[in-house]
Amino acid sequence: MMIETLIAVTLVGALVTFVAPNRIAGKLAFLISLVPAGLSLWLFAAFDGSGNALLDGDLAFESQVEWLQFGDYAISWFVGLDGISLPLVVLTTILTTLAIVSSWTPIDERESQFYGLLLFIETNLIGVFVALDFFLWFVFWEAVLIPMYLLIGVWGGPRRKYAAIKFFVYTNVASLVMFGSFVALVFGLGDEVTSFALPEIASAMLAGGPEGFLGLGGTTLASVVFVAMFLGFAVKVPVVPFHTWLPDAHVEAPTPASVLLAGVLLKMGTYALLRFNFTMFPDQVEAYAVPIAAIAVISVIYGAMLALAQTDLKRIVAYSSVSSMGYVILGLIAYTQWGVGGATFQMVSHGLISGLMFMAVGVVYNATHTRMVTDMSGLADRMPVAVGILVAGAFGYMGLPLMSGFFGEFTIFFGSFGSEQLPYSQVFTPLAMFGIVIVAGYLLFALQRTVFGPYHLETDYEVGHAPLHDVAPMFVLLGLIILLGVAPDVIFEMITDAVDPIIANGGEL
Amino acid sequence: MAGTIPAVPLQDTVLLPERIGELTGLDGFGFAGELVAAFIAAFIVGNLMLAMTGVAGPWAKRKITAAFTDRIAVNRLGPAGLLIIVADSVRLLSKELIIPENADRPAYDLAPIVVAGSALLGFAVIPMGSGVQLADPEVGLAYVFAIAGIASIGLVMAGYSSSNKYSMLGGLRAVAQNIAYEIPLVVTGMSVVIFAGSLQMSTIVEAQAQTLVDLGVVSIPTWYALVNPFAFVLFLVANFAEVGRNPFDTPEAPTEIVAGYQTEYSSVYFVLIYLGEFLHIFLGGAIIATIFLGGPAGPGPAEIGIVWFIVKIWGVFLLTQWLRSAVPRVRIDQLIEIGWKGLLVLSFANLVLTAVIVGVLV
Amino acid sequence: MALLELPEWTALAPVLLLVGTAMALFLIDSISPRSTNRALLAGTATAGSLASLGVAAWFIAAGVGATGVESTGAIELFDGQLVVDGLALYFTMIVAIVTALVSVASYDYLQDHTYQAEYYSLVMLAATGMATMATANSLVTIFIAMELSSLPSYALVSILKDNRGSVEAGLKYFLIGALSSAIFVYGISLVYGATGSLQLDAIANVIVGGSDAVAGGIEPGSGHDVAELGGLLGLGILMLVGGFAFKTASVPFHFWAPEAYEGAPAPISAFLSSASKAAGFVIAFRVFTTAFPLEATTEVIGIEWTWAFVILAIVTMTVGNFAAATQDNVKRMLAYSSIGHAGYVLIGLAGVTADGGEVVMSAAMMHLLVYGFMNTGAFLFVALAEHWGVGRTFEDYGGLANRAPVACVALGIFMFSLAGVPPLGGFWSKYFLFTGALQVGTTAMLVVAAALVVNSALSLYYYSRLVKAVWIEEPIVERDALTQPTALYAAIVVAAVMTVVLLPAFGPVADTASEAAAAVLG
Amino acid sequence: MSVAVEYYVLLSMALFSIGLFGILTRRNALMFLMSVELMLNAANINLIAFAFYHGNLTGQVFALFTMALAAAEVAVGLGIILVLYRNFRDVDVTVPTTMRW
Amino acid sequence: MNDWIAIGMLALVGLLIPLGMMSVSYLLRPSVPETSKRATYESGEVPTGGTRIRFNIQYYMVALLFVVFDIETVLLFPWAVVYQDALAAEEYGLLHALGPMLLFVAILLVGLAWAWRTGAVQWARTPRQLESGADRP
Repeated sequence: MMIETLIAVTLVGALVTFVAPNRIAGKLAFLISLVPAGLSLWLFAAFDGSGNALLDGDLAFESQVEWLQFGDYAISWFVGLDGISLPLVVLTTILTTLAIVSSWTPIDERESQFYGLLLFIETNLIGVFVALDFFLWFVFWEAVLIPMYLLIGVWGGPRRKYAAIKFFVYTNVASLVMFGSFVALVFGLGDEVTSFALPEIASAMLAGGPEGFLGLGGTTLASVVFVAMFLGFAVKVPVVPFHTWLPDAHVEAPTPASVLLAGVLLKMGTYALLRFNFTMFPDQVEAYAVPIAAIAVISVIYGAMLALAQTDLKRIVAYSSVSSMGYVILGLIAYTQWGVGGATFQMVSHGLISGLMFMAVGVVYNATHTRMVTDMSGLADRMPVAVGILVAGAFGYMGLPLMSGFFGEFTIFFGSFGSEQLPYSQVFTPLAMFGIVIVAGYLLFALQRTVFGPYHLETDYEVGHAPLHDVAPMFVLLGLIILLGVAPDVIFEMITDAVDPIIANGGEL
Repeated sequence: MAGTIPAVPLQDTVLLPERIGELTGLDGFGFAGELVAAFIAAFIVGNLMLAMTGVAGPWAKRKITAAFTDRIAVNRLGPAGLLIIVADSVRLLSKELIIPENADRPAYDLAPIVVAGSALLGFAVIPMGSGVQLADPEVGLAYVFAIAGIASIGLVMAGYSSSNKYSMLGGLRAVAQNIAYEIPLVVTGMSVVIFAGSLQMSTIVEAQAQTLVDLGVVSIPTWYALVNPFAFVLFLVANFAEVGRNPFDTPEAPTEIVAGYQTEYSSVYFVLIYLGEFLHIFLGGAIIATIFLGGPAGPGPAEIGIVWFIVKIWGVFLLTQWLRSAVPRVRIDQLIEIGWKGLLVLSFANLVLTAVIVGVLV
Repeated sequence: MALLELPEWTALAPVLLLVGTAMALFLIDSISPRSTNRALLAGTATAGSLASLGVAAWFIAAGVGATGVESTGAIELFDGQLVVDGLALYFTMIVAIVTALVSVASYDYLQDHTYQAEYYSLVMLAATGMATMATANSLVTIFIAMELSSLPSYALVSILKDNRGSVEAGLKYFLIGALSSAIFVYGISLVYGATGSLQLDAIANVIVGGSDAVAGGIEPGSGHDVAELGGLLGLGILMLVGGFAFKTASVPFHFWAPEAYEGAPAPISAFLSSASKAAGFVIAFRVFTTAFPLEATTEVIGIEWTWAFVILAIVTMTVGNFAAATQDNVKRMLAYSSIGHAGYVLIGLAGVTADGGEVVMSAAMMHLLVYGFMNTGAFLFVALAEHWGVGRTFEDYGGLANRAPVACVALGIFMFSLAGVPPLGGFWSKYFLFTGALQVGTTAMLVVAAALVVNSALSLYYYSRLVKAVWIEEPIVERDALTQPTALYAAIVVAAVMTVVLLPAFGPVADTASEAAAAVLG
Repeated sequence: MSVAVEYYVLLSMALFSIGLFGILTRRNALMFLMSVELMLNAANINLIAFAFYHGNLTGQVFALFTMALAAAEVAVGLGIILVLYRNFRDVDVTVPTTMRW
Repeated sequence: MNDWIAIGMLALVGLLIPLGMMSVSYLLRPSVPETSKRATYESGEVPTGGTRIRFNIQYYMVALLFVVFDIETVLLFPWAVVYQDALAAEEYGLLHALGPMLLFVAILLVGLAWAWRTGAVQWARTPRQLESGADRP
């Protein structure tokens, strides 16, 4: 019942916050969000599962309740945690709490609605990571969109309406494609599958795959569904060329929304890729390895190049996310223990680092009211603490050792370079590694322009230290980044434990 | 729903057209013969009724009114002034027809025909005794009510087409009055149907032939006027309103709207409307006689049924003339409210009571 | 079971309660004419519809009309003119729900209006007609019930006598309604001519007999054989489809819908677009499944009648959605969207096959229930906006969320549910329609399913536009704090909560709908 | 002597078509109403003819109901036309265009 | 012999008699056209205005009421015809034969009562009613 409690607390909290007075909404939401954060940490401590949730693993905190029966298929409330989902749940709860704190300064209208929506997003994000029934999962998956749409649309920047609609339409169309193809797959599996529980579907897929549906043969159907689902998730991740919604959404979104968007929402895509495409379709993964790897590498390079061309700090961070997610895809398609495990680790790590970056940019923006690299320089003089953290985050991005980014990227490259599953892996990996150089280039370039040098900023007020409640969340994040960088085994052990069964089905252990 | 409605047994009475067919040998000529026989029969019945109205209109009405006011009235032409009928008809037919400007011509010309023709048509199903009955369809009573309703269309046509405000008001009043009293009339008629169990006129008449009380000297028949006097009175009142006679003659109330819908009619058109009204009174009388007064039944041999029938019709006619002289006219608002609030409720009460009584007793 | 000891006619209790309420309202109005005791009037109407809802739900729970071991089986009344079974009770429930919501909401909407008692009694009479449509089992009762629901609706649409829009809407609704009912009756007369019967089961028997004759090559001897009159029957069926299309606001008789919904008082728009539509569908379901068994009818008339619905479904949903996407007026957008939804539900009939189709039909039934909440709620929000007097277009609705966040959350729920976004009730029913269509598996149904997906995606555009307006856009005029009419708010919130609650509670709904659909198809 | 049922159907179809034609061409609301009545009565002719043909009374009884409902429809329709006239000073159905068609 | 042939013939007679009288009159009557003769009669005054006068709304009200009531009575006729047979039949009791009709009439009467109370059948209002009520047609 722990997972249900977690979800219920956030949901009720969201409702309470929504109707609370604006004045106290921020503090109230913070207090409420402490409960799931603490609970998830407790879950982390008490985790006793092993193996992969979809592949006969031993689930932690599992619960399954009959929901409804439609035609031949049963749908149930089915939740549980394994080594892949638990770190992401913890990431979600902590990041939400920090995001709430970091919105105290910038959000100054319709507060109760804002914090209510934040908590509601948390509810659904947790749901996405714990759900083990396809329908339940899809419900949470889609429910994330609506509050995010409103967060961008109501509290965003000047072009917020365009950004919100674009975000909504892109991701929703992608969901429809994915959803339709998956349902077709389940029908194609024939009479053996009598529910939408993911473990049942996964085992049916691995046992023999679909029989065929709507005139498509079994293998063809599997391929079509694999591609369709990959495309559906690719938009969410996002990979080039489906990334165009991301910079708009990030730039226009208010800082806390960006934190959640980059920190957790993008992980939904890679998490789903791992859960569905890479768990259920080992044959197709093999067949489509080269194009997927190519897309990954292109995302890395192209994302980095785009970032290089930007002058807006937030846009730079946004494009660098595209680049980072390319690494994750590369790690997944390598299909080795190091590759997939590293990719999963990188999801958490990137969640923390990009969250940190967005917060830092937000703090700078709060003080300067501009994000243009060209508008400012020498900020280190005026707000040393905030800028220091910004620099630290940037180094995390670049993969500095002893920070979590290093371990994530290193394991991904290690896994992919040695992959025998992936043809031309020795070509793809160095190409992707070249991306790191570019990242270092644009980050250092931007920092040099803004942070160092003589102070220059045209304002009619004095820029001073950032308030404590703006800086404190960044310290927490920085601490976590360093913790994971120093002791990656805190989560990497449970990740590999959950990843191994996947690799055993098709890759090389 | 299907099949549970019992079929009404067909009567074996011989209808007038058939009898004529037999007498003249026309029944040997197939369909054409039937047509001719029917036409002859219809002609006879039509002219019989016309003759009656001819007598009633110019002569009897004046005589009766005069008697009520202690005068003598027409007495110069013929015995008791009876030839006034001929004189009047010649006079009216040879008058100039003045058609008001702006009149809606087709409607203006049609109205008198509709008024006169529809009243005549109602007599088709009335069993007048002595074998004088044109037709005896199973839906006789419904047919009569339906035909009687057509006249009001004629009245409103006349009122509307004359392009005269009085006429317009008269026509409207006629319609308002007709529709106000139509429902009580029909609902009261329905209480008779409950007794008789049929809409066929001959069956209704037959059903009234049984003996209600045998007093030794005379046996009182089950005329529905005696069985259900309440319904009889209701029907009489509603009927007066239907035919637009006192105290319900508001459509042509001369003190208010000149002559109502017939203000602008002259010459033969006026004659037709006038005739139509009288025919209508007689049709009402005929209906009352048939469904409440035993139709052509009466003492003596069945062959003189038609005499009794005509006597009964004239009885009703006399009643109307008596009311004309004795009762003041009601106002239009009183008229409508009496109809909707009084008679309608009473007629429904009558219907329910009749149904309950029949249900309990039978 | 105690229930079984009640006399059979008590199975009609939900309908009788509705008609009783209407009569009670008439009596109240007769006792004190022109009463503006809104609490009493709205209370009576709400209590009546809730009682009806309660009894219907109780009957379903107790198994009245169901086909289980413990249950009574379909209860036929008056020689099969009426039948109380799962389908009937299910749809009675939908009608009662919508009626209750509308009655509650009207409490505030009718402030300062004349004709309050008439309004409520007309609503109840129309609801009676709709509930009777659900139980009708003969073309006679179907037609009468249809008229009983239509006639008060005409009056209700134009009840704002001094409002030109309302009158115009009433006129157009009436004109097309009269036309379609004439066509419907003519269709009935042709079906009667071909089969000699008006009771649905009897029609089916005749048609099956006729198809046996065709199949066996038997020379039709009596001259009454339906096989000879296939053309007549086919034409009749086509005309019946016309009648249903009117009632359900489907193409080609959909023209009235945008006009009537836009001009009518918003609660009435809600009532018509939800309850009336559901009632139209229940007779379509019943007539086509009971009276025209697919296989036999195809033998006789030479073409499967499902084709008519395949075409109608695709055209209706496409027309509705494309037209909705181009609207500037919120109410009109909702009106067109309701046409689009009629198209979705039509899939339920298009998917009937010779040996089944209950899956897709039950999905259509579920959609109607969810639709009863979400669409009613959406129109009630419009009623709220009219109550505030904020105008009619999307721009006018701009920034309402600043002033009325709760109502706007509810609106968001309705819109996303209508669009079929997953967390909400509307998603389930649309999904079930989709999978149901896929499971039928014919090419035609694949096209229908594809059309469903495309149209859903399109519909998201214009639904989210309204959400965008109230939440994101700036208000075009500064407005003061908005009033919060209790009853309207209550109705909207209840509808919103139900739209969400249906998500976890979909199990019993799905069971009831599947059982009812299986019963009429089996 | 009886007339074959086909002729009744032909008659009713003709009547129906006349009604339909009237609806499509007339702009006067009252004319529209009359045309609808024609169509309904066409159906009644059918019903009664077929009742005779099939030898059961169902059709006839239904025709009664149809008449009743047609009357009720007219009653409501006239009411609407009346308020229409009050608001628009006309009974032409193409005059009211407050809303787009 | 079909009843309706005779009735049709009577209709023919009913048409021929007026037409005959009209033609006789046509032959007999003089024609002296004069403009003022054709003026409509308004008690000797010069006619003013047209005849499309607006008359009392109550005419509409009772007409609408009539349409409904009259047709409902038509529905009662079949019942009245079979009532005695239904009473006599084994399977229907008094309640079954009488009950539906009572219910039907009761509903009609509720309608009538409503029309009565709301003034649909009230031709004119007393001054007191005019004072108290809004203009309810």
